[in-house]
Amino acid sequence: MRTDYLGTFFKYLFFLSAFIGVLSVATIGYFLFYEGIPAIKHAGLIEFLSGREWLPPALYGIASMIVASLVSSLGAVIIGVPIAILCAVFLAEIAPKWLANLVRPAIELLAGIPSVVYGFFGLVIIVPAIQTLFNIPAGSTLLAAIIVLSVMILPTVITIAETSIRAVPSTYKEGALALGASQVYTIFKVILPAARSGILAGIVLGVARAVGETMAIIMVMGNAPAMPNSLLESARSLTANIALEMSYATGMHASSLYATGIVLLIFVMLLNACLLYLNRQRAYS
Amino acid sequence: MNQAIKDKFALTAIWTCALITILFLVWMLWHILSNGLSYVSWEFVTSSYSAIGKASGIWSMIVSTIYMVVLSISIAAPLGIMTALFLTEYAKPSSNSVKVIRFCTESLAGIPSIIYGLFGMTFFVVTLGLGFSILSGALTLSILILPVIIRTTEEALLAVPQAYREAAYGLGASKIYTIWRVILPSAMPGIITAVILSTGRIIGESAPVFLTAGMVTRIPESVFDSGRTLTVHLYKLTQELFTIHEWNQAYATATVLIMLVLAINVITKIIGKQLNKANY
Amino acid sequence: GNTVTVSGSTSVTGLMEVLAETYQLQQNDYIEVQGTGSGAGIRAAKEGTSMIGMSSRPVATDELGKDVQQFVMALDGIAVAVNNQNPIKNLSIEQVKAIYTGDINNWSQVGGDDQAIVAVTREVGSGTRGAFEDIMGLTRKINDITVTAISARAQVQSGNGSIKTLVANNSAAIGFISLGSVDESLAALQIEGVDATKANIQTGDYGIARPFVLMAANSPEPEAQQFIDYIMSSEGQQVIADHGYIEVK
Amino acid sequence: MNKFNVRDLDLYYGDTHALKNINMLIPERKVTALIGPSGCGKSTLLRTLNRMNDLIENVHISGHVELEGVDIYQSRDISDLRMKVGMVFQKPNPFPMSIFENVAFGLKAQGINDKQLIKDTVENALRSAALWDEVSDRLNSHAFGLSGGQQQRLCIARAIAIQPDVILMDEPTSALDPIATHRIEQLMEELRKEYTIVIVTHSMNQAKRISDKTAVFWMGELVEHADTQEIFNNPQDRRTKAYVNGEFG
Amino acid sequence: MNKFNVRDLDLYYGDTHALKNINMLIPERKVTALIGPSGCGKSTLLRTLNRMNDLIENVHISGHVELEGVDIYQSRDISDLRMKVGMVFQKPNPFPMSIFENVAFGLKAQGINDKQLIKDTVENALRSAALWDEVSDRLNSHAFGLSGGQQQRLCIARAIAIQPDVILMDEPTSALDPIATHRIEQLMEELRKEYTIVIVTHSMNQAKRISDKTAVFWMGELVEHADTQEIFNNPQDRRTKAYVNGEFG
Ligand SMILES: Nc1ncnc2c1ncn2[C@@H]1O[C@H](COP(=O)(O)OP(=O)(O)OP(=O)(O)O)[C@@H](O)[C@H]1O
Ligand SMILES: Nc1ncnc2c1ncn2[C@@H]1O[C@H](COP(=O)(O)OP(=O)(O)OP(=O)(O)O)[C@@H](O)[C@H]1O
Ligand SMILES: [Mg+2]
Ligand SMILES: [Mg+2]
Ligand SMILES: O=P([O-])([O-])[O-]
Repeated sequence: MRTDYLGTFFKYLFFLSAFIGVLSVATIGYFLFYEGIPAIKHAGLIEFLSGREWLPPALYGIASMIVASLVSSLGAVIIGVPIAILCAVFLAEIAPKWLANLVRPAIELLAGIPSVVYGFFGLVIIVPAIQTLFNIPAGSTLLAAIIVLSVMILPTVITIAETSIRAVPSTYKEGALALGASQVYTIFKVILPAARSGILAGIVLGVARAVGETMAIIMVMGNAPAMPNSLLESARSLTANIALEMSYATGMHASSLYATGIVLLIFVMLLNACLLYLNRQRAYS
Repeated sequence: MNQAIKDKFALTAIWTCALITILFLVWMLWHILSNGLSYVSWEFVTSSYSAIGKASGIWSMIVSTIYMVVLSISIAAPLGIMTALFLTEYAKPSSNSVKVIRFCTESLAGIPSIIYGLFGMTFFVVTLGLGFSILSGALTLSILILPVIIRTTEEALLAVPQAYREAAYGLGASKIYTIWRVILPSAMPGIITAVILSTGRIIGESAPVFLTAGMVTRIPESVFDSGRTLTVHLYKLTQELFTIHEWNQAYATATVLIMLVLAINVITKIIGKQLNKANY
Repeated sequence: GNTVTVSGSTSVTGLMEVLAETYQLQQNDYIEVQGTGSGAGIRAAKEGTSMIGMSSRPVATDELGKDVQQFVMALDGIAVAVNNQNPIKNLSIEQVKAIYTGDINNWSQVGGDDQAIVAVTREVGSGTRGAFEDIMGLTRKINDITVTAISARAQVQSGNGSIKTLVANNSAAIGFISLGSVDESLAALQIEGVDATKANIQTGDYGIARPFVLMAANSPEPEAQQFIDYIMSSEGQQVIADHGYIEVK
Repeated sequence: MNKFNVRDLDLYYGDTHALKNINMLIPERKVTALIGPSGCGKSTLLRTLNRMNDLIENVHISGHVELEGVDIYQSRDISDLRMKVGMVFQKPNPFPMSIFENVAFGLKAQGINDKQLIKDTVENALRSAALWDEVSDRLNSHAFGLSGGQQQRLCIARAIAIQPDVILMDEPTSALDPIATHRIEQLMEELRKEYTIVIVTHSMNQAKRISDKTAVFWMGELVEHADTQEIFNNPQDRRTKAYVNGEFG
Repeated sequence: MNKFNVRDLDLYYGDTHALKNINMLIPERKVTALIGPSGCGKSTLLRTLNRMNDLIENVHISGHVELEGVDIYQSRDISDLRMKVGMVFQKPNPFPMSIFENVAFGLKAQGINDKQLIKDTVENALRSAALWDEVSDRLNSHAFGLSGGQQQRLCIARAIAIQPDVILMDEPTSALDPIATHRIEQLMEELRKEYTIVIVTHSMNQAKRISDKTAVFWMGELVEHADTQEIFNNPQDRRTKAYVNGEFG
């Protein structure tokens, strides 16, 4: 019976540990909302979300930042995801083994490199390049952010997509090839659809990374809190807004930054919900 | 269109994308390393930083980074591993507590790191009064890496063949004995991978670190002191990139960071190999 | 030794780190300097999270409460700087103002090349920005609340260093930074024909200047008091002068 | 007539010598069963017949496999070979798509777009696989909704749809219950009229029931290959005798 | 004497009715073979005998399983039951540790620390499992270095080491080659003298060779249970007859 006490003790210990994760989410959520709600009340939800002017302490409108965050991450997805998926296909199915074994570690290395390094690269190479290429006065633009973000999400999406492509049961592949289907046909009609949920998870992770990225963005996007009219203009993301003004802000201004955080969080949660929804649809069919 | 032509077209697209990716990434690595390597010296790595401009070494940042890694891991790893044990070995997969815990860890994984910074600054630095300190930073980061540890450990635990559990229970072993003697040892390579992955995460973060641990350039004497990690240092430098000297420092710091990540990846690989060996 | 915690203005931070290091050569206490920005410095002093707060703009007494005292440790000019390649050498206050409100957006409008102007500003809450707005009259009222009049299209950088970087590397850029951090990599403009120099600030001819303010509790920890004493001593003031700022004694 | 002519075939997985000098004629429109204890190389031989082993790394093959007199390892067009030599696997492996799409897959992979043609072929294939009656009203529902036995027949229909000459089957009933097994065996009875069938089975009873010819393997060797009757009633090889008498396996 | 008395046993996996009203006496120191087509419930029944099904979610059991007259589903101490009723699995599943540690595992799990006792027990168990001669000189090397057949005997030794009364075996030779299978069968011949053995096998030949009693299952039902001779020579049930005559399976 001695062991039984021990067993019970550990069971509860493990449960308690597991509960700390729950507690953390609750605390973070509580603080975020506790600090952020006053600003939303003060400005009015609609005004806060749709207002184009960010003039603390008088006007708190984050529409331009929502747009900047959306556009920069969407752009990164549009550029980065197709490249990443094809690259994953390359590694998992096309590349000769020696080449894949050479490229894969390089990509894994890049997945681990701090985003500040990507930002630094963007600052010294991409920003000046955009400036000369498009002949505009300042290269710190939405476009620079999009490029940095798409490069940054490549390793994440490639790694996860490759893993899920490899996880597709080989029976599918064998079945298709045994019917005389070509390799490419098999990849696009059987393997990729079967790996869909994993690839989607990779994309969502990549998007989350793009939406949540802060320092790299601050370095290349110019941070002007105005509504951008084109990709060749400076803009400020939700994350940059928090990071730039956080240390200075007091009172309602600080609260408005927490409120920005709430918006950001809801953004990411919606993204996850989309993933769940898409996956559920698949499971259902 | 003929399938053969489609195939050719698709193959070309795949090769092109792979080439673009590889070239871009190689370009980036090469740019940083070629500019940074010549400036990385023993002197640079082991000397301290000084505002008067006498020295620009990064030793104090390396020490702060190590402090941050060790402390965060020693908080998060036990919690994460025990959580994973609860989820895989104790809880019924369909039970509500599992759903809640899983939902929460997944939410934690989805929270952008700047929000951790915001939270850590309000909660640990101000509300708990820990000030800008390694401790505040480590507490914040340990929540941030908790999902990584939980998920990776969970995967490692699930990968332990069910046959081991059956064999142990079949011999009358108790649950905790089985966990301790059979399951944890088999999952160890995976758990170590989890720890190393989170180390990478800790090293790579910037905003949540300087919002909680500050950015003082001296060697911290205790966990209650503020400190500047390598990544924060690189960020600071990029904000001050001015003289050639500062550019070189930035490239050199970036180079050191890349080499650190490389070392971490190599170690992970070696452990992964060990794992395969153990399961042959 | 003890630790003295100092936080606030990034403009003061550079100077403060130098002061701290020279001070530490003499005795055992460690001075911990965090460049968080003036707003944060004021708050830290008020809430007591740091022993000493730093601000790069004048601080109103009602911002601090009665338990906190302030010292002006130095004066600093704010230089309006452009790229070395920019032919413009002088601007009037009105021109600078119009550039920052966005009313003037091409260098040809002020006698320069036909090139769009890239105006660069500090973030909201920065002491440098606050002082600059006050002195230049770059404020307006919305709903009776004073807000900035600087155009939202101006690029925002979060430190003197990054503004310097941007201006030094972009021929179309204009920015304002602490005079103490100006060097040959960029050109400080004359304002209304007056050079931005220490001497002209001391005489009052160059009007864009602000104090560096230290804040501490009325009865601070002895080690903090000792450090403040050092800064205000002739030795400390000499360090300040040596680094291009204007001593107050 | 012989469909396949296997000559001096050796196959290595890395250092494992999995097939040892196999010589074997496989007759047309007959059912040939491959039997033998676990790991003796049955599946390996089967997969050499449509070059499925090409997918595995480190496989080394020497010798000849001729299909209708042409060496399949000389010809370059694997797709063509695999369309002629269909395959059904141990576990039913329908694709994760609708029933209709599963059967139409092979046609579409060939680039056939004619809707009507596809529809007719799918129907015929499902009829030949004795599945039409059970699924005709739900062709668009997901293949995973079928029972194991239905899935296996779906896989057979899928193979038939591209009109192969040969159908290879690797223990096609080992994952099925007795009733489903019975259905598949009945189906093979039908298919033998039109197709050459090569089937791997671990059940001697099944070999007895369904095959015309039986080949017995033992550790990579073909020890005996003759009419099924002969093998079970009058085995020549000592190992065959031991095996069919149930002394092992 | 009967070791187990199974009465009115029903078992559901969720909605799947996997065992249907099983009534069965399992005699002491005899080998009882459970046979039947795939999915008929053989493994499921075997695992109810040491409550291994408890590990699976959603299992619902009703009825009684008595071990020496005591209902094992009433008693609380599962560890105790499992020490009495050892189990050997389909695939050899040694722990990833040394040969010695594998066999000592069960003892240590009981909290036995006496080094000498453990050593002796390990040696005896390895001898009983006919493995001692092959491994006595490398007890400390890793168990994964053994061949499949040796690993399976190691698993038997591991089960024997805790001195059970009953050994359950679920297709213990299905992953082994004929020679290794033969060794295990010989070993069972020895073990039957001391232990009650219940073995699941998919091979009728094996059942014939090694068992005293045979139970035939069919889709969750126990259709016949009698002396092995009887079952194969004079089956009573129509389904048994069909099965042993090879009409399916
Ligand atoms: N991919 C592979 N890599 C290395 N060895 C392999 C591979 N596939 C099979 N083998 C080995 O080749 C031999 C023959 O295997 P094969 O699968 O053909 O046997 P089999 O007769 O089909 O057995 P079973 O009845 O178990 O299916 C075995 O020793 C097996 O271990
Ligand atoms: N964990 C489980 N969850 C749900 N159903 C299960 C589970 N295990 C077995 N079953 C089902 O219960 C029935 C009996 O399975 P069992 O494994 O006992 O068969 P078996 O006679 O051992 O077959 P085999 O010869 O294939 O091992 C089968 O229909 C099977 O699909
Ligand atoms: Mg096989
Ligand atoms: Mg079974
Ligand atoms: O950082 P500031 O000195 O501008 O407050």
